Amino acid sequence: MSFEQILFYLFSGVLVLSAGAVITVRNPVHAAMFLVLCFVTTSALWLLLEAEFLAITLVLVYVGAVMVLFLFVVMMLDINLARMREGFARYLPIGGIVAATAVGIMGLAVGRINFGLDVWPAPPARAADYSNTRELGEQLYTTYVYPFEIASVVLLVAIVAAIALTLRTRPGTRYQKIEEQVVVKKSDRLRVVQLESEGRK
Amino acid sequence: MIALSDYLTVAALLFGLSMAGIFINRKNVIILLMCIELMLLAVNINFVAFSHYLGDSAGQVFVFFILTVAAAEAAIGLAILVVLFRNRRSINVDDLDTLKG
Amino acid sequence: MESIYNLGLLIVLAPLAGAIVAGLFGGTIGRKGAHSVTTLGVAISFVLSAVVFKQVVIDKVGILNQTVYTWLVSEGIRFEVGFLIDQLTAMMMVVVTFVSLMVHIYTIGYMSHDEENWPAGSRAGTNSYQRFFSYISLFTFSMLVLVMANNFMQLFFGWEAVGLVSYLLIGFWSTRESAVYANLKAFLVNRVGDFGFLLGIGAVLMTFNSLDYSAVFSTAELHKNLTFSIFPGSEWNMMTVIGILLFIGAMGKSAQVPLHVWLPDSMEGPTPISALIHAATMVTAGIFMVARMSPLYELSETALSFILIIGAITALFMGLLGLIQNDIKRVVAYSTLSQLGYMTVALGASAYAAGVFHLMTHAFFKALLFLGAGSVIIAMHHDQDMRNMGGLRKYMPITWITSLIGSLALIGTPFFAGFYSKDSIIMAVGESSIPGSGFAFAAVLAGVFITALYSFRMYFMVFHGKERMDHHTREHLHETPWVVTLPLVLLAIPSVVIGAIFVMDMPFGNFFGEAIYVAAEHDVLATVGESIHGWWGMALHGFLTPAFWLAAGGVFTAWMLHRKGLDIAVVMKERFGFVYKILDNKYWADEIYAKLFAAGGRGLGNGLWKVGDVALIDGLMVNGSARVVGVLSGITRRLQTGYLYHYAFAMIVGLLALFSLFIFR
Amino acid sequence: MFADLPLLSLVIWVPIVGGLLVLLVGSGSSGQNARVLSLLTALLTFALSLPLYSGFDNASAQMQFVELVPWIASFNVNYHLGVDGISMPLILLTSFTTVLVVIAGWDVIKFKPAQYMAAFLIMEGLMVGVFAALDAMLFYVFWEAMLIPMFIVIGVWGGDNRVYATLKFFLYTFLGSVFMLVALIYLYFQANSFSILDYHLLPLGLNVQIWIFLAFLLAFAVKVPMWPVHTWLPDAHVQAPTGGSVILAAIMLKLGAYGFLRFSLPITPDASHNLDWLMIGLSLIAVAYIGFVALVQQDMKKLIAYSSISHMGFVTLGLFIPWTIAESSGSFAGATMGMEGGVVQMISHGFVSGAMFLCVGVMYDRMHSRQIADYGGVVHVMPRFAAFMVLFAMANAGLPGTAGFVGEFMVILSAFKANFWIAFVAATTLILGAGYTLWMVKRVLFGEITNDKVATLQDINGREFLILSTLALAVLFFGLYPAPLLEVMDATVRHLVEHIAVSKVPLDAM
Repeated sequence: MSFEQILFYLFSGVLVLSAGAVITVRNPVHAAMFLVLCFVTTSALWLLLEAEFLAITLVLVYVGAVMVLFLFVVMMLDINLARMREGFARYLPIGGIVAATAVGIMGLAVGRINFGLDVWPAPPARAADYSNTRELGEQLYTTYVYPFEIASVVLLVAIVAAIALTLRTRPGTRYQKIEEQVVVKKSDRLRVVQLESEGRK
Repeated sequence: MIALSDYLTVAALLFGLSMAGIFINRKNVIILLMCIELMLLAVNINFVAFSHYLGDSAGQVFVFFILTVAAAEAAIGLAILVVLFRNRRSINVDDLDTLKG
Repeated sequence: MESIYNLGLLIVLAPLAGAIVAGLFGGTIGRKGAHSVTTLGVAISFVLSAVVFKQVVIDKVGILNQTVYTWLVSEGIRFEVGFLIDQLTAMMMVVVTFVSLMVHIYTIGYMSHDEENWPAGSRAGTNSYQRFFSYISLFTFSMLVLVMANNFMQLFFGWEAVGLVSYLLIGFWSTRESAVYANLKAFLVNRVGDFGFLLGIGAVLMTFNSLDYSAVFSTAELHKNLTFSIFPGSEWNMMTVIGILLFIGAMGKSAQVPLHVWLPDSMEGPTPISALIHAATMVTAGIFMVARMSPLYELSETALSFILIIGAITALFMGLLGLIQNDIKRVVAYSTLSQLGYMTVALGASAYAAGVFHLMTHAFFKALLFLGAGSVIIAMHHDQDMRNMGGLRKYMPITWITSLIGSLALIGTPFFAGFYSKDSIIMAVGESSIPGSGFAFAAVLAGVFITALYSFRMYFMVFHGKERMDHHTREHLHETPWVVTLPLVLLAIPSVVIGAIFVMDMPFGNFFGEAIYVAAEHDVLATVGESIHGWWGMALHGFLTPAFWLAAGGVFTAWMLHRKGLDIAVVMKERFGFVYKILDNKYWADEIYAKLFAAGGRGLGNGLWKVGDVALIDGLMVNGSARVVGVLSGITRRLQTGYLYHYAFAMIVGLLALFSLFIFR
Repeated sequence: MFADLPLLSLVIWVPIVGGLLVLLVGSGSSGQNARVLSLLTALLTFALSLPLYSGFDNASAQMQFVELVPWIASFNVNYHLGVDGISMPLILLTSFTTVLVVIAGWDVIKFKPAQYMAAFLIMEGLMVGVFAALDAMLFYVFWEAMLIPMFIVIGVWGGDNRVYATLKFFLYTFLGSVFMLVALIYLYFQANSFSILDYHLLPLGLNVQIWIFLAFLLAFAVKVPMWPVHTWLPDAHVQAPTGGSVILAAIMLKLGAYGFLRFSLPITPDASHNLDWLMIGLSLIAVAYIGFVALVQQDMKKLIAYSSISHMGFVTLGLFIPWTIAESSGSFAGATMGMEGGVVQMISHGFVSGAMFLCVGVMYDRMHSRQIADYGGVVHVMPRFAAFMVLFAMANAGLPGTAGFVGEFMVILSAFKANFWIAFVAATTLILGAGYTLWMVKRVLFGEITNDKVATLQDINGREFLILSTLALAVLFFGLYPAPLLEVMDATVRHLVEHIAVSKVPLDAM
C-alpha cells in the first residue's frame, strides 16, 4: 500500500464518517462543524488529484465564508431542537434503505469494472513546474470568459437578493429623504403673513 | 495506485449519505441545506476526479462554477430562512405547506 | 304586348305604392290621406285590370309572358320575377282588384271608429286606421303577384306574402288574445301547407330543371311516366308526387280538410278582411293554383282523385258545421269552407273551368255576404251573435236586400250567379269517372241542401222574426252609411248577373284558351256542355234538377223552423245530442291538433331540450368531462402536499429509477 | 384609384390600429371621444371594404386582391392574403356588422365604453384576417386571436353568469382548434408549405383524408355550431352583451362554415364524400331537433340562439349535399345550387340573426329582462319597434321576399334532388321556424299589457331606428334581389364543386 493510498483511505474514511455525523448529530452547530471537517478532508482528496487551486479555494471560500454564514444563522435563530428531531427515528429506516439502494446502484455503476485502473489508467504525474492555478486561469479567462462573467453576475444577484430579502425597515426609525429635500420650494416651507402694523401707542 | 473508481465510490457514498440526511432530517431546514452542500460536494469530487484522469482541466472549471453557484444558493437559502423565521418564528418544514394543492 | 306589360307593372305597383305611403307615412298624411291614396291605388289597378281583361279576353291580343327581373341565377337555372297574363290571370286580376276596391271603400265606413277597439294610450292604436288600409293594399299587391306569376318561385312569393298579410290582419286587433292566437294558428297551419308546396316546387325543379310555367307545362307530357321512389321499394309516378305535394299547399291556403282549422278562427280579424282575404281572394289561391297547374294534374289521376275526395269531404262536412253556429261571421266562414270544397271537387273532376267559374261568382256573392254581415255588425255595435238579432229588415233595407241576393246566389237559385257555377260543378262531377267521383257527387248534392238550410237559417234569424236585441241597441239601429252600402250594391249586381254572362264562355266555352288544359278523356265539361243551350235554357232546366229541389227543401225547412220559432241548433241539441256534440266540437279537430301537434311539439321540444341538451350533452358530456377532470385533479392534488421533503423524495425516487434504467438496461 | 392599395391588409389592420388608438384615448370623462373614434374607424373600414366588391371580377374563380410577403421564411410561412367569391361577401358582412355594433353600443355601454369598442374593432380586423388568410399559419393565428376579444367581451360586459359562459365558449372553441392545428402541421410536412392553395392540390390517401377531415370537423363543427357540440352557443349568447351576440351570430358562426368551404371540402374531398352521411345527418338534426328545442325556450336570446343553430344546419346541409345528389341523379348538377344556397344562408343569417339580437337588445336595454314571460303587448307602447321585429321575425321564419328565405329555398330545392326525406326534414323548418319565432313574437309583442313596466316603455330612438332600418333594408334587398350576391360567388362555387367532384386519392394508393 503506497503512501498515497494510505492518505486516500484515511481522508476518505474521515470524510464519510464526518458526513454521517453531519446528518445524525442533534445540534446544528455540531453538524456545521462536521461539515467543515468534510470540506477539509475533501480538499485533501483534491490535493491528491492535483487540483491544488480548487482545494485551497474550497477551504478558503467554503470553510471560511459559507460555513461561517451557516454558523451565524444557526446561532442567530432560536431553534426548538426537540421538534427538529421529531421523526428522526421514524424516517431512519426508509432513509437508510433509499440511500443504501442509491449507493448500491451507483456503486455498481462506478465500480472497478467500469472505472478500474485497467480501464482508466492513472495519468502520469505532472511536471514539477506545472501550475494548476495558471492552467485554470488560462481556461477561465479565455474559453470560459463569458460564463465566468455570468458567474460573477450570479454572485452579485445573490448578494442583492440576500440583502433585499433580509433588509427590514423598523417602524419609527427616522430617515433623510434626500429627493424631497432637493425638490423643495420656498412656497412649501415659507408662508408670508401680512400683519396689520400696530399703531404706535 | 488509486483508481478512479475509488474516488467515484467515495463520492457515491457521500451522495448517499446526504440523501439519507435529507430523509431523516426532514424537519430541519438548516441541516437540509447542509445536506445539499454535501451533495454538491460529492458531485464536485466526481468532476475533479474525472478531470484528473482525463487530463482535461475543463472539469475543474466546472467545479469552480458549481462552487460559485453553491455559494450563491447558500446565501439566498439562508436569507430566505432568516426571513421565514422572522415571519413564522419557526423553521419547521411541517409548517411550510402553502404550496399544498 | 309591351302595353300590357306596362299595364301589368302599373297594376301591381299601384297598390304597393299605396301600401307603402299609407304604412310608412300614415301619421303624416292622416286618415283621409291614407284611405284616399290606397283606394286610388287599387282603383287604378282595377281600371287597368279591366283594360287588360278587355285586351286579353275580348280583343284576344295574345298572351303576355315576360320577365320583369331576374331574381337569381344558379347553375344556369334562372329564378325570375315575371308576368304571365292570359285569360285566367286577367279574370283573377279583375276579380281581385274589384273586390279589393269594394272592400277599400267599405272599410272607410267599417273602421271609422277603430280607435274604440284599442286600449287607452296604446300607441299602436293611433294609426291603426291607416295601417289597416296599408295592409289591405299590400294584400292586393301580394295577391296580384300571386296570380300574375309566370313561374313557381314567384307563385310561392305571392303565396307566402298573402299569408303574411293574412297573419297581420287576423291579428290586427293585437290586444285580443283570441285574435293573436288565431293569427298564429292561421300562419302555422298555412305553413304546413307551404311545407308540401315547397317540396312540390322541389319536385318540379328536379323533374323539369326549370321553374318557369311555360317550360314546365310544355314538357310535362315527356315526363309523364317518370317514377320517383319515396319509400325504398315503392315507385310513385312523378306527376302524382308533384300534384299531391303542390295540392297540400292548396289545402293549407284554401282551407281544405284537414288543414281547415285556421279559417273559422280567422274571423277574429275585422270583417272587411274576412270578406276580401278569407272569402273572396286569398283562400281561392289554392283553387287558382291547381287550375293553373292543370297540365300537370291532367297527367295523374291519382292526384285528381285525391283532390276530389278532399274537396268532397270539405264541401259536405264543413257545411254541416255551419248549421249550428250562432256567430254570424262564423256561419259565413263555414259556408266559405264548404264552397271551397265545391271548387276543389270541380278541380278533382278535371272541371277546372267550372271550379274557377265558381271561384269568380263566389268571390262576388261571398264578399257581398260578408260585407252584409259586417254591415249588420256595425249596426249591432259589434255584437256578432245572431241570437241577439232579428227583424233587421225594417231598419236596414239595403243590407237586407243585398244579403238576400247574396244568400240566393249562394244556394244556387236559378238565374243567380251561384246557380250557374254550382250547377256546372254538380253536373261535371256527375259525369266524371275519376275514382271517388260517386262519393263526391253524393257529397255535393247533400251539400246543396245543407247550404240552403244554414244560409236561410241565418237570413231568417237576422232579418226576420222577433227583435231580440236589447233596448239600447234597438234605439240606435239604422242603415249604415253610404260607404258601406255602396259596395254592397256594387257587389250585388255581379252576384246576380255575372253567372248568366259568363256561363256559356267560361265553363262550357273556350274562355280560358290555352290557360287551362284538360285531357280529352277527362273533359267532363265538354260532355255536360253538349246538353246546355244558353244561359236561359240552363236556368229553366235548373228547376228540374235535384239540386234545385234540394235547395228549395233546405230553404223550406229553414222557413218552417223559423215560423215555429225554433232554431236548428237548439233542435239538434235537444233531439240529436250526440250529433250536436260532434258538430259543436267541430269534429274535435282543434282539440286533436292542439293536443297532438301544439302540445306534442312543445313536449317533444321540452324533452329534447331537457334530456338531450341539458342532461345528456351539457350534463353528461360537457360538465361530465369537467367533473371527471375535477375528480382526477382532486386525486392528483393529494400528491401536492406542499411539503418540500415529499417533492425531494419524489425527485430521489425518480433519480433512482433513472439510475436503474442506465445500469440495468 | 383603389386598385393599387393593399386593400385586404388595410381592412385587417385599420380596425386593429383604430382599436388600439381607441384604447389609448380611453374612456376619458364620458367616453365620447372613444365612441366617435370607433365609429370613424368602423366607417372607414367599411368604406375600405367596398372596393373589394366593386373591383371584384365575378367571372374568375381565382383568388383576387392577393398579397404575398414572406413572414417566417424558415418554415415557409407567408403573409398571404386574398379573397374569392365566398370570402369577399363575408368580409363585407363583417365590416358592415361592426358599424352597426358600434352604433348599437353607443350609449348603452356605460362601463368602459372605449375598451368595449376597441374589442369589437380589433375583433373585426381579426375576423377579416381569418376570411382573407391564404396561409394556414396566418389563418390559425387570426382564428385563435379572434377568441380573445370575444372572451373579453362576454367576460367583462356579459350577464350574471358570464364567467361560466365565457369559459365554456373558450374551452369548446379552443379544444376544436387544437385538432385543426395538428392537421395543419401534418399538411405542412406533406406539402412543405403552409399555403392553403397548395393544400387544395395535395394528393392524399383516403385514410389520411379522413383523419384530417375529422380534425377539421372538430374545429369547425364547434364554431358552426353543429349538434352535439352546440351547447356553448345558447349560454354564450344569453350572457353576451348585445353587440357580442350580434357578432357571434352574424360573423363567428360563419367562420366554421367558411372553414368547411376553405379547408374540409377542397383539401379532403374524398373524406367529405365518405363522411357526408354524417354531416347531412348532423345538419338535419340541427334543423329539426334544435327547432323543437327552440320552441320551448323561455329566454328570448336563447330562443334566437337555438334558431341560429337550426339555420346554420342549412349551411352545412348545403355544403355536404353534392355527393348525395351525384349518387341519386348520376351527376353533380344541382350541387352548386345547394352549396350556393349554403353560402347565401351564411350571409342572410348574418343580417337576420344580427337583427333579431339587436331587437332583443333594444328591449333588454329598457326592461333588463330577456324572459318572454316578462313581456306582452309591447306593440302598444313600441309600435315602430314592433314593426321591425315582426319583419325580422318573418325573415327568421324564412318568409319569401326576405333574406332568410333565399338560402333555405335553394338548399331545400337542391336537397330534393338528393333525397326526398332529406328535403322533407329540412323543410320542416318552414313549420318549426315559423312556430318558434312567431310564438315568441305573439307572446312578446301582442296581447294585452300584463306587466306594468312594459306600459312605461318608450319607442325606439333615432339611433336604434337607424340600425334597425338599415338592417331591414338589407334584409329586404337580399330577399327581393339576391342576384348580385349569387353573381359574386357563382364562379367560385362552381369551381369548388368541380374541384371536389374529382378524387384526390393518388392512383397508386387506391
